[in-house]
Order: sequence, then C-alpha cells, then structure tokens
Amino acid sequence: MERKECIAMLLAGGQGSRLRRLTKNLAKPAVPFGGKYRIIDFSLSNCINSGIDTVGILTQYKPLVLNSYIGSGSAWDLQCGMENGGATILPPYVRENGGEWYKGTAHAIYQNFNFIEKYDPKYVLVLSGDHVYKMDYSRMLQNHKEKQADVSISVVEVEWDEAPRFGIMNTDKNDKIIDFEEKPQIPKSNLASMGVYIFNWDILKEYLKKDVSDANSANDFGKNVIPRMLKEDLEMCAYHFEGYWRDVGTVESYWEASMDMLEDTEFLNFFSSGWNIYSASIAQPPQYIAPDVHIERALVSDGCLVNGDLEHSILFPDVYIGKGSSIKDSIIMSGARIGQGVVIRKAIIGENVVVGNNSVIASQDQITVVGEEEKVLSNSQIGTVLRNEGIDDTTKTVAGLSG
Amino acid sequence: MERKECIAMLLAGGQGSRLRRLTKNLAKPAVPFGGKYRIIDFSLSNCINSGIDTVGILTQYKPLVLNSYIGSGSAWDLQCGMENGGATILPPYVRENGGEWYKGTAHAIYQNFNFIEKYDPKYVLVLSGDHVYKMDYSRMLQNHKEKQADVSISVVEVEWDEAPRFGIMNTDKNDKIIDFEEKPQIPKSNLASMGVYIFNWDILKEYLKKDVSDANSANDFGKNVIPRMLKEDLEMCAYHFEGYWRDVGTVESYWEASMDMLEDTEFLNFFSSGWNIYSASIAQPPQYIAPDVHIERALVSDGCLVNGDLEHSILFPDVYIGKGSSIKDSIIMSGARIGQGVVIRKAIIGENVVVGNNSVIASQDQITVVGEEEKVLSNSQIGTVLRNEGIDDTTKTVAGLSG
Amino acid sequence: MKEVMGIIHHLKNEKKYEEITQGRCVAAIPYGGKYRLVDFPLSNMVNSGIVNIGVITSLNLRALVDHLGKGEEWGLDKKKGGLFFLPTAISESNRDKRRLDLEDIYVNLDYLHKSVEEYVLISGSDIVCNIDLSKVIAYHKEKKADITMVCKEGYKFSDKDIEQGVYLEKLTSGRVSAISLGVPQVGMVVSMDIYIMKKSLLFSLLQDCSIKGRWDLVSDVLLSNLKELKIFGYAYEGYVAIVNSLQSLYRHQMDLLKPEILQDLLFSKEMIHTKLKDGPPTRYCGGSNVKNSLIANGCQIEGSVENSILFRKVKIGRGAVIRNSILMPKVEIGEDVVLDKVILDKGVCVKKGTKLLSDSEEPIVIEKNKVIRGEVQVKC
Amino acid sequence: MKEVMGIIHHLKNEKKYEEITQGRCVAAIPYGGKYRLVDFPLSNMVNSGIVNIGVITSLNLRALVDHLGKGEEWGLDKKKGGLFFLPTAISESNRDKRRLDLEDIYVNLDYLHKSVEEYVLISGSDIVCNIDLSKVIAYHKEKKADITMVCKEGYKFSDKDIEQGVYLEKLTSGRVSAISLGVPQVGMVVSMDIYIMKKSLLFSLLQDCSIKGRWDLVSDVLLSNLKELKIFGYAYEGYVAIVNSLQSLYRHQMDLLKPEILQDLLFSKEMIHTKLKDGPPTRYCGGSNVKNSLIANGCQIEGSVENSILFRKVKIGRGAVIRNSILMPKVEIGEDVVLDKVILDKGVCVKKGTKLLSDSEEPIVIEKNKVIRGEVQVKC
Repeated sequence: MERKECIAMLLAGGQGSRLRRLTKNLAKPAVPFGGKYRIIDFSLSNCINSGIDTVGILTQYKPLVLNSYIGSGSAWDLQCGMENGGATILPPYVRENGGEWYKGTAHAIYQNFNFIEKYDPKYVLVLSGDHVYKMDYSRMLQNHKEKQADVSISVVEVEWDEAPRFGIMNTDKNDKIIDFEEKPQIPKSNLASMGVYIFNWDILKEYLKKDVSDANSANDFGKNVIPRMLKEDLEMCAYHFEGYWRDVGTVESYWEASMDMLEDTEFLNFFSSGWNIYSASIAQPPQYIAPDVHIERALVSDGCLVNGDLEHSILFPDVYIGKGSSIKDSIIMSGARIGQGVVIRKAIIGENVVVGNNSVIASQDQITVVGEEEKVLSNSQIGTVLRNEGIDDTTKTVAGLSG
Repeated sequence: MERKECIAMLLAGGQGSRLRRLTKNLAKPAVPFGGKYRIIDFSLSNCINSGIDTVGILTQYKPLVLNSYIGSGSAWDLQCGMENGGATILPPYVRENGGEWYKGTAHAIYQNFNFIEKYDPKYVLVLSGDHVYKMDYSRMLQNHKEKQADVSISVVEVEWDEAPRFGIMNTDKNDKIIDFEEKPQIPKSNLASMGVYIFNWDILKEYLKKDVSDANSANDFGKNVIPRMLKEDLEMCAYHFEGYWRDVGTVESYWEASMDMLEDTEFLNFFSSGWNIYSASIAQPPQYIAPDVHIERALVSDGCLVNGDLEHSILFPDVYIGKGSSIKDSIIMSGARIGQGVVIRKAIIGENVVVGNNSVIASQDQITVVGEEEKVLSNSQIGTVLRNEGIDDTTKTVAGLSG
Repeated sequence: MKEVMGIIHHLKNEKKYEEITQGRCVAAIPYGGKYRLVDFPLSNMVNSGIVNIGVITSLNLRALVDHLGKGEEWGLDKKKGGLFFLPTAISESNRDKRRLDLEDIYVNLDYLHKSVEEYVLISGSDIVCNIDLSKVIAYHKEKKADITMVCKEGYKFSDKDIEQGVYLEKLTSGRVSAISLGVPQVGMVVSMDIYIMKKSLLFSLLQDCSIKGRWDLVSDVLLSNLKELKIFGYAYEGYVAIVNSLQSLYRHQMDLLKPEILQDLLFSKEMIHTKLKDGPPTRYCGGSNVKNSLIANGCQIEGSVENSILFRKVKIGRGAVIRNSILMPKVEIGEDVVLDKVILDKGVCVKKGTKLLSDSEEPIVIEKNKVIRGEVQVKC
Repeated sequence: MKEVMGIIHHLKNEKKYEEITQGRCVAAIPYGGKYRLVDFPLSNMVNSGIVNIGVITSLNLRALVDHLGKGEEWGLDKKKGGLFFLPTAISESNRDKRRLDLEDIYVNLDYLHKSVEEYVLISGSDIVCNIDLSKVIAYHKEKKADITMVCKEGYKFSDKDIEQGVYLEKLTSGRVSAISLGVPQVGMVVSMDIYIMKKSLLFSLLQDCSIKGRWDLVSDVLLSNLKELKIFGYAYEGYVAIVNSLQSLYRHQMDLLKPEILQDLLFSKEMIHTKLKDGPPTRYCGGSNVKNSLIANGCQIEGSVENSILFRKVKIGRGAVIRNSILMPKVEIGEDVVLDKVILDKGVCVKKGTKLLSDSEEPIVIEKNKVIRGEVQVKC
C-alpha cells in the first residue's frame, strides 16, 4: 500500500431531518441538487480537483441510494480498488466484541482507524458531505504546512445576524484560533467554521483516543475534540475561504442555494472548465424544447421534454412538462411528469412525482414540497404551508394527493 | 429500474470465528483460498455464470477487506451501478428511529427489503458467502419452477457420520421436504442443506414479516423461518446437488478443501473453461522457478519466486521462498517471505508473514497457523498445537514470534 | 441472442460527407444532438441482446475508438463477448465503390472463428433507426432464409441520393426476387443495409469472394446468387434515415424536430446509448428565446434558437439568432450573429456580427475549429 | 510530470520479426511470459508520472487496442489525460525505411495541439527496459538541451542487428557530437530510441519536415542539425534489450532467466503493468519437473520444463521435455514431445511424439494456432 500525504474522510451519514421529505429515503449528501448533481458531488469533486485521491466516505443513515450513486467512484476519478485508494464507503460494522454505531463525527473517524492507518497519511482532511461550494483543499493544506499548524479549520465570513447558527471562531492577527464557540448567542466574530478540518494524523490519533475514553463526550469534533485541542493549546489555524459556500440543511436554504445557481454570478460558476463538479451521469437523450414556449433563466437537463413555459427554475433529467403548463421559481426532480395546464410556483417536486392536468401547486410565501413518487390528481389545488413543525401537518394540507 | 426475475442475496457478514487467526481482520467470505481466490469468489462466480446479475452482499463483521476486494464488482462482471444491478454491498444502517444490527440471517434480509423491492423480483436466491463449490443456480431455479415450489433448498449427500454437523432434510419420494432438523444428534437422512435457498419473493416477504414480529425468534432461516414454513405446510422442495461442496468453516476443513484442489479430481476442476471462478486479479510479474529445485503437486501464483522445494502445497501471489527451503502440505498466502533453509510442514502461513532463515514450522498431526503480518525469527522451532479451545493457547506455544 | 454476433461495417466513401468526415470516419459523424452515427446500429444490436460486436475501423480511428472505448455505455465491457475494433482491408482496387466490402470481414476471419455464435448480423454505419433486431432474427428463422435483408417501404431519398440506394423487389412470400443498384423500379423497397445469415454461410461466401477477387456483398454476392440463395426481405415499420450524403445528414437531423419521429427514435423504450460526458445542465439565460429545438447538456443560451439542434457545450451570445441549424459540440456564437441553415462542426467560433444564411437545399457547412469573423455569406 | 506528454511511435518494419507479427503490430508482440512490448514504454511513462499518452497504431490494431483498452491497468482511464490511439500516416514512399516516422505524428497534430503539456517524450515500442524517465527529463532541463536522447553504453547487438542500430558519439559534456546509422564507430553508444523535447520545437521540426517531405527524425532531422540543435545523450545504467529482430526477440527473453536481470526488469519496485487476465494459479502436477523457468498463471505442467518461458494457459503433457523455449498463451504440448530452442506462437498445438530442435542461433518459430502432428524437425 502506497503511503499518502493526505487522505480525506467525508462525513456522509447525516439524516438531514430539516430537509424533511427530501431525505425520506436517503441521506442528506445524496439529495439531488442543481439539475444534475447530488450534494456530495461538491465535496468529492473538490477532493479530486485538489489532488486528493483517497476518500473514506462514512455512511450510516439509509445509505442505499448514496452507495449506488457512488458506485465504483469512477464518475469522480475515484475508482475504488485494492491498491489505489479511490472512494471507499465506510459503514458502521461489527467486531469481535460487537458493533457500534457512529455516535458523533469524531467517533465515526475513530471507528475507521484501520482504514486511515492503511495509508499512513501525514494529514487527514475531514469534510462534511452536505455543503455546496468549490474549494481547493490543496491551498489550505499548503497554508497548514506553512503555518506549521497542528490543526487547520476553514472559515468563511457570514452575515452577523446568521452567525449564531454556526460554529464561530475568534482568531488573533496571525489567524491562530484563540476561541471557538458552537452556535453562540452573542458571537464575537462572524467567522464561521465550514466543517472542513485538516489534522496532523499523529495528533488527531492522540485526541481521538482521549475523546473516546472520555465517557462524557458526545464524540463530536465541534463540541468535544476541537474545544479540547484549544484548551490544550495546540497550534490551531483558521484558513480563510473566499467564495460561495452554503449549508443546504433546510428546505429554505436548499431552495435558495438552488436559485443562486440561476443567477449570473461568478461565485458558483458551474461552467468554468478548470474546476469541474463531477457527477454520475445517466444516459438520456437531449432535451427538447417545443415550439411556442417561453423559457428563461432556467437550468434544464438531458432527457427533458418541455412543452410548457419555464422561468427561474431547475429541471433535473427526464422531466416532462405538458402543454400550457407554467413553472416558476421551482425545482423539479428526475422522472417527474407534469401534465397539461399545470401551474407550479416556488415548489420542489420530488423524483417521479406525477402531477395531473390543470393542477395548481403554489402557496403564498412558503416553499411547497411534493415528496418523491407522490401522485397529484388532476385539478388539485395544492397550497401547502410547510412549517418546521414536521411532516404530518403537511400531509394533511396536501389536497388531492393519492398513493 | 428493470424488473429482475431472480436476484441473489449473499450472506457475507459472518465472523468465522472457528477459522481463528485467518479471520482476525476480515470476514470469513474474504478469507483467501486456493492460491488466488477468496471464498466469496465461488458464490459470486456461480451467480454470474448462472445468469444472475444482481447480487446484494450483506456484510457486518469487519467489512473493509471484503468491500475493497469487491470494489466495483467488475472482476465478476457484476459492475455496480444505478441502473443495472450488479454487486451491491448492504451494510447495517440507521433509519429515522435508530439502527439495527443484523441479528440473524433472516433479519439481515428483512432489513434490506427496500433493496429487493427495487428490483421487484419473482424469486430471491439466498446464499452463504462461505462455501467452496461450483453450482448452476439456474438449474435449481428451473427445478423450482417445474415443481411449482414455494421454497427450494439445495441439498447434498454427506457422510453419515458428518451429518450431525449439518441441517438435515427428510424428503418424500417427490423430493418434497417433510422434515428439517438443525444439527440432529441422530440424523434421519444424510441430505445436508447447503445454505442455498430459492424463495418466491411474495412468500418470503410474508414470512420475514411474521418472523420479525415474533419476539422469540432468533431471526435465522435454519432455526426459525424454514421450520415455520414447514409447519405451515408450504410447498418445499429439496434440490439435489451433485458435485464438490465444502463448508470451510474450521481450520481443518479449510486446509482439507485447499488440499483437495491439488488432487487431479474432476469435482473441482478449476481449469474448466465454461465455468470460470473469477477473482479480482492484482498485477504481478510471472512466477520464477529457480534451477535445482523440486516442485510437484503444487499450485503457484504470479509473482512468486521459488528458490526452494515445493510439494503438495499452494502459494498465493508474491510469495518468496529462499534457497534450500522445503515446503510440504502447506498453504502460503500473499506477500509472505520465507527465508533460506526453512522447513514448513502442514502449515498455513498468513499474508505478509516473514520467516527467518533455518526456521522449522511443523507439528505432529495438527495444522500450524501463523497469522498475518507476524514475523518468525531465524532458527525458530514452531510446533504449534492448535486446538479448538481458542487462539490464546496458540499464541503462547508459538516460540520465536516477534511483532 | 447469445447465438448472434454483430458486425458494423465500415463505409469507405467518406468523401460524400465533405468536410464533416475530415479526421473522422463515417461511423463517428456526430448526429442528433449527442450521438454519433455508430450509436444507432450498436445500440440496436445491444438492445436486441447481441453481446459480441465487431466494429470495422478505417485509419481515421481516433474519434471512434475514443467514443466507444470498451463499450461500457452499451454494457459491452464484459468478460464474455464484448466490443472489438477490426481493421479494414487495405486494397487499392475499386475501394470507394464497394458498398459492403466483404474483404474487410475476410481480413478478420480469426475473430469470426474465435466467436462462438451461430449467426452473424451485419449492419452499415449510416442507418439511423431504433429497430428491434430480435424480430428480424425470428423472421429469418421462420422463413428458413439463407440471408435476410432489412428493408423499408416508401422510403424517399432526396434526388441526389437515389443512385446510392439498393432497391429490392419482394414477392408476397417475402423472398427477394430482384435487386437493383441505384435505379429504383416500380414497387421496389429500399435496403437498410442490415443483413443476417449463418456464420457458416458467410464463411463460404468469403471463400468464393477470395477466389474471384470480387468482394462486394450486394453486387458480387447477392445480385449474382438471387436464385441459389434464399434471400428474404424483412420490412421494417418504424422511422429510418439513411444518411449517405451531407444533404441527407442535414435533412434527417431536422426530422428529429418532429415530435413523433423524436419519440420513435430517441425517446423510445429502447434507448440509443452513447458515450456519457460530464457537463452541467443547459443554462437558459435571461433574454433567451428557444423554440422547437433539440439541445444537449452544457449549453449556455443568451440568444434566440429556433428549429435547431445544439450539441454539448454550445454557447449562444446575446442577440444572436439561430434558425434551422446544427451546431456541434463547443461551438461558440458571438453577439448578434445570424445563422440560417448552417452546420457548424465541432469547436467552430463565429464572432460578433457574422451572418450565414443558406437559401439552397444545401446547408452552409463550416469545418472543425474554424473561426469566422464578421463575415456575411448567403448561399442561394 | 504533468508537463510532459508521451508518444509511443509505431515501428513499420514489421517483417523483421517474421511470423510473429502476422496479425499484430510490433507493439503487440508478446514478451516475457505475460507482457507485450508496448507494456514497457507505456509503464515507464506512467511510472514517471506521465498521464497523457498517445500510441500510434498500424492497421494491425485489434490485438493492441484489445490489450490496452482504456488504459485501466496503467491508471490512464481518467478524466484528465489518458490513453489515445493515433492513426499512422499512410504514405507509400520509403515507409519501411523510416526509423521514427514524424509523419505519423504530423497527421495527429490536432491531438498534440489539444494536449496542454509543454514537453513531449517520444519512445519506440521495441525497447525493453525499466527506466525512470523523470531522471531523463530532469537531465534534459539541467542541460538546457533542445533534444535529449537516451543511450546505453556497451550495448551489444547480435551481428545481424548491428545495422539496425543508431549510434551516438557523446562529448564529456553529454552533448551528442556525431550520429551514425548502422555503423558503430569506436567509443559510440547505442540510442535507445527515446527522445524528449519541447512541444514547440517538435512543431517547428514537423513544419520543416512537411516542407522538405522528409520525415525521419534520426536521419532527416537530428543528423542534419547536429550543430544547430543542442542534442544531449542521457546514459541509462540499467538493463536494456532492443528487440529489433526475431533473433533478439528470442535472445533477450532468455536474458530474463538470469536472476539479476529478472529483478531489474520485472521484480523492480516500479512495476511493468500489463492487461490483467483471469486464470487459476499454475498447476504443477505429480511428475512435473521445472527448473529455471518463467511461468505465467493458468498453466498445467505434467512434464519437464527447463530454461523456458511459458505464457498463460500453456499445457505441458506427461513425459514432454521443453528446453530453451518460449511458449506463448494457450499452447498445448502433447505427451512425450521434445522441444529445444523453439518459439511457439499463441494457440499452437504440438501433438504427441513431436520433436523440434534447433542447433542454430535462430530458434524454430511456429506460427499462431498451427497444429504440429508427430513431426521431427532439427534446425542446424
């Protein structure tokens, strides 16, 4: 086995429960995004684009879709194999003395000690699989080496009023981290942790062992391991990331980040050639746009048949839009069949949803979500008010849904 | 997703504790066998050779080696992918209400209900990943259909004195199973279950649900599900398999089955072209046999450098045998380095073991096992007496082992 | 269909397609927004269960080998069977005139011998259709034919292409009673350049050819053995395009903008497979205006596009107007460009203000990677 | 090494290898028990970090394309870079006499232009060695050379092959001061047919060649520009075999039975990669007697084998005696056969009782798939 300088451990086990219906059958990193991708594509593509060719993917929650999607890893040039590294799925497992689920992020890494040791890396990059961003980790690693840090944490400036939602860093003028607060009520800075860490493996090893033997620990990087490292005065460095970065952990932020892709901004330029976001493509014919339709400010994928109007919306592959329909400010996932004369506004339509003719899916300000495989009968009026309280409310207010 | 007539579910989660040191870091199906294979190669190759192209592989115990080995599945023409089936690793996982380990064989299948439903098969073939045999499952399926059975169980005649080690079937003259006993002290027949079942999926579904809701069940096919099916008088058919079949669950049976490969028997003809046993090959140069050595009744793989004598033995890839050494009745796994003047008799030498010059590894009648990565110092005398009592005994009696 | 092997033969008269075949063989000509011509016969074979397929290649092999790879996208990267590239026979005599050159197959006899299948299905590479070949094979067996040819009733060539056609007269039994090269007679149907026969028959035909030194399947074998061989014609009902000239290459791609043809050929249950490529979804910007067009992934459209086909990664600038045109991968169209009835090959870059309009039956064709600056060209 | 692209050029004088190149190009000649010649330059490039490699192919491409596939075994099946098959130039003039035909590269100019690398490394396909090319590249930069050629001191051709060689005179600075074709002069070293230069220089050399219509890199470019170009010779220290005749093909494979050469070439830290094949381990039956031999997987040996090389899936019958011979894949040897100094090509079947012995420098060569029945042949 070849020694690797740096390998990545990608935490992909999250349920993403605030995404509600979007994660009914799959983990958050497997949620489709941007007309052709899944959220995990961003981290995986960043890895290979940054020259990191060995990625352990830690899964736990309903991994079937994610595992199938990753497949051999070849879509990202991360072919799995005995010799080369590539992408390896790392589920929880049983040992001689029984099995343990991944309790927290640090525990998940600890359980895969053997995997990391196999490559004997100098550095371990720990990533979340549920953020949308393009980042060159090799620059962060470069900075980590130059600063001779033990730990580097990538940070991004967020709006001050958003800061209480994040882990917030306070740094000195040399970017040394002097304080870390998880979701502070009164933040001392607006530098939020992106959940991207570089550790020297020998140091991480030591702290993982300490953490696991601490019965009071939740075995989480943000809550336990990083604070302990700070307390014990390790050399911890903040790495400033400048660019587009979004946590798409709620329906609202998911929708907003999707709509961001429709703007002509540079910060998330999917058309730049040097830094491709890869995804596992599926075979589809080209898209067909019918005569007499209006289509503007939209992303449309292969295999779509567009017979209706489309504005400020995203169509995943193999979507059918019937004649006279009008879609605006919406996201429609693969395999959906939208009938004739349908009106859809500010909605997320799941995979393989069938919407009958002349239905209306729209609500005042809220985002309407129709879960995968659902069927909306013709002439339905769906004005769903989805609140954070949960999914049951919703189901009740969705009129005309069958199956 | 295309509907499949029959998919296979391969139980590969077993620890194989009776194989002791051979399963220290890997599950039993991943144990190397026959100079180039791992045990799971037999079931996987049987599947693809029988025309079954969709295989769920249920793993639980230390799956890293097995998962890496399976890789993309392409070695067996079982490329994993979104659309085609292929080989899919199915680890235990967490749902909304928490995670459950696979309790018994039936429970493991039940947990992967969604995976099976995705292909909506008519029949489900349930296999163990830890037997050595070549079998055409399509003939068994043919027989299953002709007999209009609900369940078929493949049986093989074993020696009467061995019968108490197996699940034993009693059948009527039409091969209908009328009785099943798990490891009977006084067997009524010598027809042993091979752990190969075909179920009609709709019937299996029903019985899995029943089984899971029975709090007293161990959720095991042999102990619970099959007896319940018999009791409820399903159409259960024994399918007679004629040919070589071995459970290699103990060090002794593993060694014996290995030695069987060295005999010129037809029953396990690895050289037949129509029914290949596939395996994930690794790149190695050809093997080199030095001048002045004697080599007879041996299987030798690519990358070996043989400077000593070899009789009735198996060398896995990349083994080095020093000058003046003599190996007999032994199995030497990949990457082992055997020094000069070494004598090895009736031993199993694990991966990457280093044996110093002039050592002797042999015992009276017992099989000596040197676990992977161990180092045997020069001039050691290893006469291990391994008993079933466990591994600790052994370690103590292995003189001269370091590291 | 483990009993049938496939061979896709190589069309030698690449010149008919003018600039489009510079640096690529006929099989590798881009078609229909994301395909190459070879995708059609290859997908048809695979969809009918054929798993051992040989593709005869000309020297211009790079684009084709690159495109097909090991046949992953067609499920042909398997241990048994698979996709094989076969070299063409280099012989100087008469080479452009052979319609189906059996010498190309003869030089690959060892591949045929190695293959275990009983039947061989031979298909041209310029036939665009989505046909269930298993029905052809069933028909062949049912008729106990020596050779079955697939044909299409009522197919209309454009004037220029009539002489390229092979025409059959079929008896009511299905037996072919006459073959005409280039001159259709009343009641004749058009050959679709798809043939099935037993491999053993092919071997003996090849033997004959090598003795006579005459190698064309149609003119040297079928035509002169109409009596001796039981040749049957299987009439295909679906959509067919025979793409044997630049004009038909244009005309038939435009067919795809008719929904019923698009459905039959590309949105059918049996999919035409092609090489998978990375690329983002297509972006329709503010101010874009797209109507009745077939568009691949990765395009960025700021202008107007009507009755046109856009391959991958085409960029259309603000104010540009594209009508009745075919734009191959990575074409870039500047602001305010106007195109009507134009084929732009891969990588062509048309700068601001250019106008290219064809009023003729023939489209204007711009060859690969060319840069057009501010030119105005009208073809009548 | 993202700054260097590789080109493996195509040797046109296939006839030198007699029967062995029937149906395969030089690059596809089997070598060393499980390799083909192309594996050596290709692995050397990949092991030195080169990820964009073009292989020029003759018409005899099937074996080669099959063998290399998409370059998986060399890690070249990647989105960036990769393995490309390039067509050879078909030109009638003088073709067998060109040592390194730049016209082959010229017809693939678009591939070179598309590639982003600054340097190009060109290697022949008949050079067997395990060389760290990154050292050559470092040497080239350090010397600020225009072109660096790799050469070997003290290399001995067999008599017949001397005239095939290219010989260099090197100054102590490393600069090449004279080149001789076919006639070694005192103190000259042998060229290993590996060249590195900037791509921009290659473009201008190609330009020159196309004007003059003279295309050989060695005789038309290097020889006539010894003064103008700074040509340096990098001396390689390891084992080299230049396999440019049937005799050397035999002789150099036999070299592999010397442990130090085997170590240097095949058991070195940098592995020579080849296509992975399925197959069981090799079975040494009761009564087998094998000494000093290199043997691939999947063989079954019941007889005696000495000083020989067995490729995959060779079967040696009971009582057979094989000495000093090379048996290519799937050869079957019947009972009591005796072979000495014989090359059997793929699939040859030698029936019971046959004796083939060569006492000459030249081995007896039996071509592909031939069946030999009970013949006795002695070559003196």
